[in-house]
Amino acid sequence: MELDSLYQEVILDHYKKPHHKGLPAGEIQVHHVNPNCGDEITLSLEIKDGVFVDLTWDGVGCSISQASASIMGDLVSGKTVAQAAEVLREFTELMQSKGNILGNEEVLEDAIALAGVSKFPARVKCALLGWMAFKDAAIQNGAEI
Amino acid sequence: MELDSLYQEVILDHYKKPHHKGLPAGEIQVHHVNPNCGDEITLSLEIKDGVFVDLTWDGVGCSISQASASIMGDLVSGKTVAQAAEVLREFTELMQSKGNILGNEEVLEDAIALAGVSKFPARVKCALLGWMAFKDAAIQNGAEI
Amino acid sequence: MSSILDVATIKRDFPIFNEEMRGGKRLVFLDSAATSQKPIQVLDAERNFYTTSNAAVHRGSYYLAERASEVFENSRQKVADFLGVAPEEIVFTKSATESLNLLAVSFERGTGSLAIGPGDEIVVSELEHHANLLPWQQLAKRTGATLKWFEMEQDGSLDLSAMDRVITSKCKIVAITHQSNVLGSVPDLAPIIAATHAVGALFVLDACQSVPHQPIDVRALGADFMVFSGHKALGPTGVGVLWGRAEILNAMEPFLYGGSMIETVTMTGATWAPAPKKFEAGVPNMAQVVGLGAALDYLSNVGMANIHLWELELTQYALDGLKAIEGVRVVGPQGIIDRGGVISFTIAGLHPHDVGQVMDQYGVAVRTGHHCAWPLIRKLGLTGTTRASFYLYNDFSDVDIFLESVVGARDYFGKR
Amino acid sequence: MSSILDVATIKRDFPIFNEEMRGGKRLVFLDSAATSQKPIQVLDAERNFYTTSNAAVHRGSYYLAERASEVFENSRQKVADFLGVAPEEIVFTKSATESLNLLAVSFERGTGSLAIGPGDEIVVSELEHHANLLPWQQLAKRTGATLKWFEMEQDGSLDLSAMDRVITSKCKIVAITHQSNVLGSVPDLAPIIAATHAVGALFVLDACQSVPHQPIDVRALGADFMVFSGHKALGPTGVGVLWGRAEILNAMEPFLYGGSMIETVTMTGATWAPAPKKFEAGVPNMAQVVGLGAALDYLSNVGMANIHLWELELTQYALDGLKAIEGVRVVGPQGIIDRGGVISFTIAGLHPHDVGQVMDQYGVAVRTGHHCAWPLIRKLGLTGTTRASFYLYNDFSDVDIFLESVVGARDYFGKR
Ligand SMILES: Cc1ncc(COP(=O)(O)O)c(C=O)c1O
Ligand SMILES: Cc1ncc(COP(=O)(O)O)c(C=O)c1O
Repeated sequence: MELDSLYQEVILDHYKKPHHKGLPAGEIQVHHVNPNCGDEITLSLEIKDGVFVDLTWDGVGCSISQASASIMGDLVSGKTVAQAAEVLREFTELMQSKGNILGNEEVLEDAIALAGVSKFPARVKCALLGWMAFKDAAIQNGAEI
Repeated sequence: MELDSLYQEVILDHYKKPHHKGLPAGEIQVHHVNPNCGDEITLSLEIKDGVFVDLTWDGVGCSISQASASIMGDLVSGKTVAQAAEVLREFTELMQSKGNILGNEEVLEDAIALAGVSKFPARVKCALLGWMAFKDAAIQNGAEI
Repeated sequence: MSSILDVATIKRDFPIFNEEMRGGKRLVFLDSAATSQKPIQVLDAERNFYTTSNAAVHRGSYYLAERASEVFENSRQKVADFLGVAPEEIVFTKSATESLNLLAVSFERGTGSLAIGPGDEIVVSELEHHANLLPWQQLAKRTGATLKWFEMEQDGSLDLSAMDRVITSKCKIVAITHQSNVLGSVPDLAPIIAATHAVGALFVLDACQSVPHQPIDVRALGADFMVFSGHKALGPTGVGVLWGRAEILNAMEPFLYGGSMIETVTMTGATWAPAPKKFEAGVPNMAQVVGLGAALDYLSNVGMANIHLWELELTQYALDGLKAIEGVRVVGPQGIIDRGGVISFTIAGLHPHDVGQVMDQYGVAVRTGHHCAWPLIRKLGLTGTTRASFYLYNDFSDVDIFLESVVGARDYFGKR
Repeated sequence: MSSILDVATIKRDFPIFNEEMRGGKRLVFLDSAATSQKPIQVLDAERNFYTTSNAAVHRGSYYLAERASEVFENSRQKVADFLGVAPEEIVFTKSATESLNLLAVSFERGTGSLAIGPGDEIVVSELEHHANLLPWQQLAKRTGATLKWFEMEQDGSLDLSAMDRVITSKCKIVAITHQSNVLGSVPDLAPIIAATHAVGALFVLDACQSVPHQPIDVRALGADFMVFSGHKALGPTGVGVLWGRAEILNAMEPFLYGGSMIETVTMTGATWAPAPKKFEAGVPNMAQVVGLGAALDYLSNVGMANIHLWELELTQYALDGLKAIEGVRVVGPQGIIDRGGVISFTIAGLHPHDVGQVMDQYGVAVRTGHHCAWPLIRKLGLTGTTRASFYLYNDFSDVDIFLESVVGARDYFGKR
């Protein structure tokens, strides 16, 4: 079933047990919404010694948006700004690929499970919600990303 | 030629030598415009002993609007309010007939030459311009028309 | 049992039902509350306008322009007849959204009793679509007026106990929906309209969800203004309607300024044509207006009373089916009393987006999210619902597939 | 001589040319400045949207909604490519008239440099169509700003000698047409745009008469905003475009409030989506937007440079012919320098309405009157003109019949 390419096992796992989820603690918090469906995310992080730390988020949303935020947290935590920028770039590219690329597993790790989302244009925004919040928070923390 | 039913001899005669045309003199003057083409008419009249007198008008417009105003002046001058109302009603009906009636010559006299206008919907407003100004002026003079 | 509508025949008029959905499924279209599908008669009417009559209306005096003006004004007459009002009272806009914004801005520019200013009150309800909330909310902000509202009960009705506090002598406008686009609930408008008129205010009816689905007698309802969108009533996109009482329309300020809405123009000032032209600046959406006329003809031929009854039958059947599915909760009114053919529901533990995605795999088109009525959704304590809405081209087999897909959605995530 | 365009082939794409006019005449359509005819490709694109992809864009996540959103956004890309700008800078409206009113109202609601208030100055010209005069004139009246304007010379150019008095440091907005819809004259905009930017004001280009007829590079022109109507560019009725520089659009206040233009909504307040969505409230004119995309494809295939050259050839031929007719006076520019394919003329002693009526009998569709540019007509000391305007589907035989009909009009009244 085509649907299984969207809802991969990894995604449902992250959805059920999201990582880094909890009340954000840091000083700078960003709040993003997907106005189409009302999904929301609040995210907080810090940069210490050029590395992203203490990333936490909270929010409501569909399995795709929740899982994607969870995976994003795993992928950028502990990474340098340059490394995270690379992940972000690759992920965004994957989402815009309309199913034409598979994603670079070395960089994207679990996030390649989200490749199927790119075939469902209305869901791409769901997958990107957490990532856009991350990008915004990174910028507010002074990162050039 | 279909056109000749629109531009009857009588109409062109009135167009070239309009009756009652000149600077309006009365106290109450009405000014009407056809916003589509910019044609204008200023009209003045009085009611004495229940009869329309001193009708004069001035304005710019196409042959149809000028001729129709001229004919209207002939038809309502010296008429009682009730008589003029009858003429107005018959003429309006003729204009809205889409070419389906010929007009009552006893009441409309020269104005039946305008019957052809009703087949050209965009020109009906031209033919009615003077008549609507007359109606308005009559009302402003207290006539129930 | 012979059914109220001959849906098989109706469906054949809608070419989109020949399209294949994901996985080769047939289309089960249950999103007519968002926009309706179009019968071939409407498509042909639009095309026919372009291929036989296309010219700028009300401006040229040549043959094509005459034809164009004639079919255009015929359409205005059809809309007027459909609503039981006079053609001069029908203003064509691009959408219900524009119609409502037109009203709000006209009141901002208005004078006397048609003005909104500091101290005035505007009343809406928690049921409203954003299109009937934001224009008034923002008008209040700009003018210093106060926005008040009727609260919603959990069953989708309005709490009228606060009537006297909501509608006061300061009230100038009350704008409320005829039917919730989220829950299908039909608020009890009669007492609200009476209270509106008792304080000398004007009542604006958002009839987007009613005009396409049931017989309407606007005058009998007692509204002063009414709006709806053509695209939800089998008509083309890009055309909406504003109905207003003639004497009010004539006293109102224009919204859009431009060609065809003027009487005279100089560099320093202008005067306006009488309504409805005053509100129709520019070359209008001619083909869409003509298409809307054809759509209303189509609806009238089928019969609005029949359509209404049919939708309620489908709704009853769907409600019964949904309630029998474990984990499903119908939101809003539970029966078919005071409701139309719109059903919102949730599935325990599942996000509407995920529900809709699985249903899509069955060819079922439903809407998920806040349905442009975010305050209503928040009031229900939800972040969204899944919504199914019916129209004359739906039948029981559509509902069966719908129910099957709801079970499918629940199980798809439940099992994993 | 091989001609620039293969008009015979082009004409076959426009079904309306098969229609019979009064007296069985073929259609000689010379009113494209008012609205253009539509090729079958545009009609098919619209129909195809309805029969394969119709659903509310940006809202549903089901298959049809995905398709609808995709073709809709593709069309935005096409418009952007056509103008050489970014898709986020393209706002779809219902018409150029709406686009211009959108701007005026947004400035009324704006803050900082995007606000209009007492003491500010707004500049237009005497060439303007009512759609680019009245929104600004009325904005000035509402806000206490001052409306100023460039005067027109008898040849349809603008008097730039008063530049320093017209555009001062108080100036906030300058809104001028790219080409007169009455005379076809093309004002010298470069110095005006330079002066506009020198005082920190914004330049609005009314490109209704240029975008459909010639290659345009909006960025090279240096405008800040540009508007045009789809229906004059082979597109459907009911769709217009506003282009604006991204950073300005994003800082501006919305015009219409409703669904799809929001970020968050509560009963007491709301925040807005980024442009262009901020300006596209409600279910949009989807089929019309898709049709406009097909229209621009059609124009691009023929080639805008070719269309422009062809129209100038026809114009030269028509001007020569008109000048040879006794009693006829061409109004405005006398040659093809700084003009487009629009010609206004008068016949001594005849009212334009009567002229147009006789020409109609030859199957010739021309516009008569003030052409929604009343101040311009008054400035010329006229009450109206007869106007012929050309497009890619016209050829020399059309001009021949046109000239014959002009003589016919003169003689019809002259002889009697
Ligand atoms: C120069 C110009 N500006 C604005 C408009 C208004 O366009 P629309 O009526 O399509 O809104 C027109 C056409 O009527 C025009 O020629
Ligand atoms: C109740 C209600 N009001 C207003 C609207 C706005 O209609 P449109 O988007 O066609 O302008 C809708 C539909 O979206 C609606 O359901």
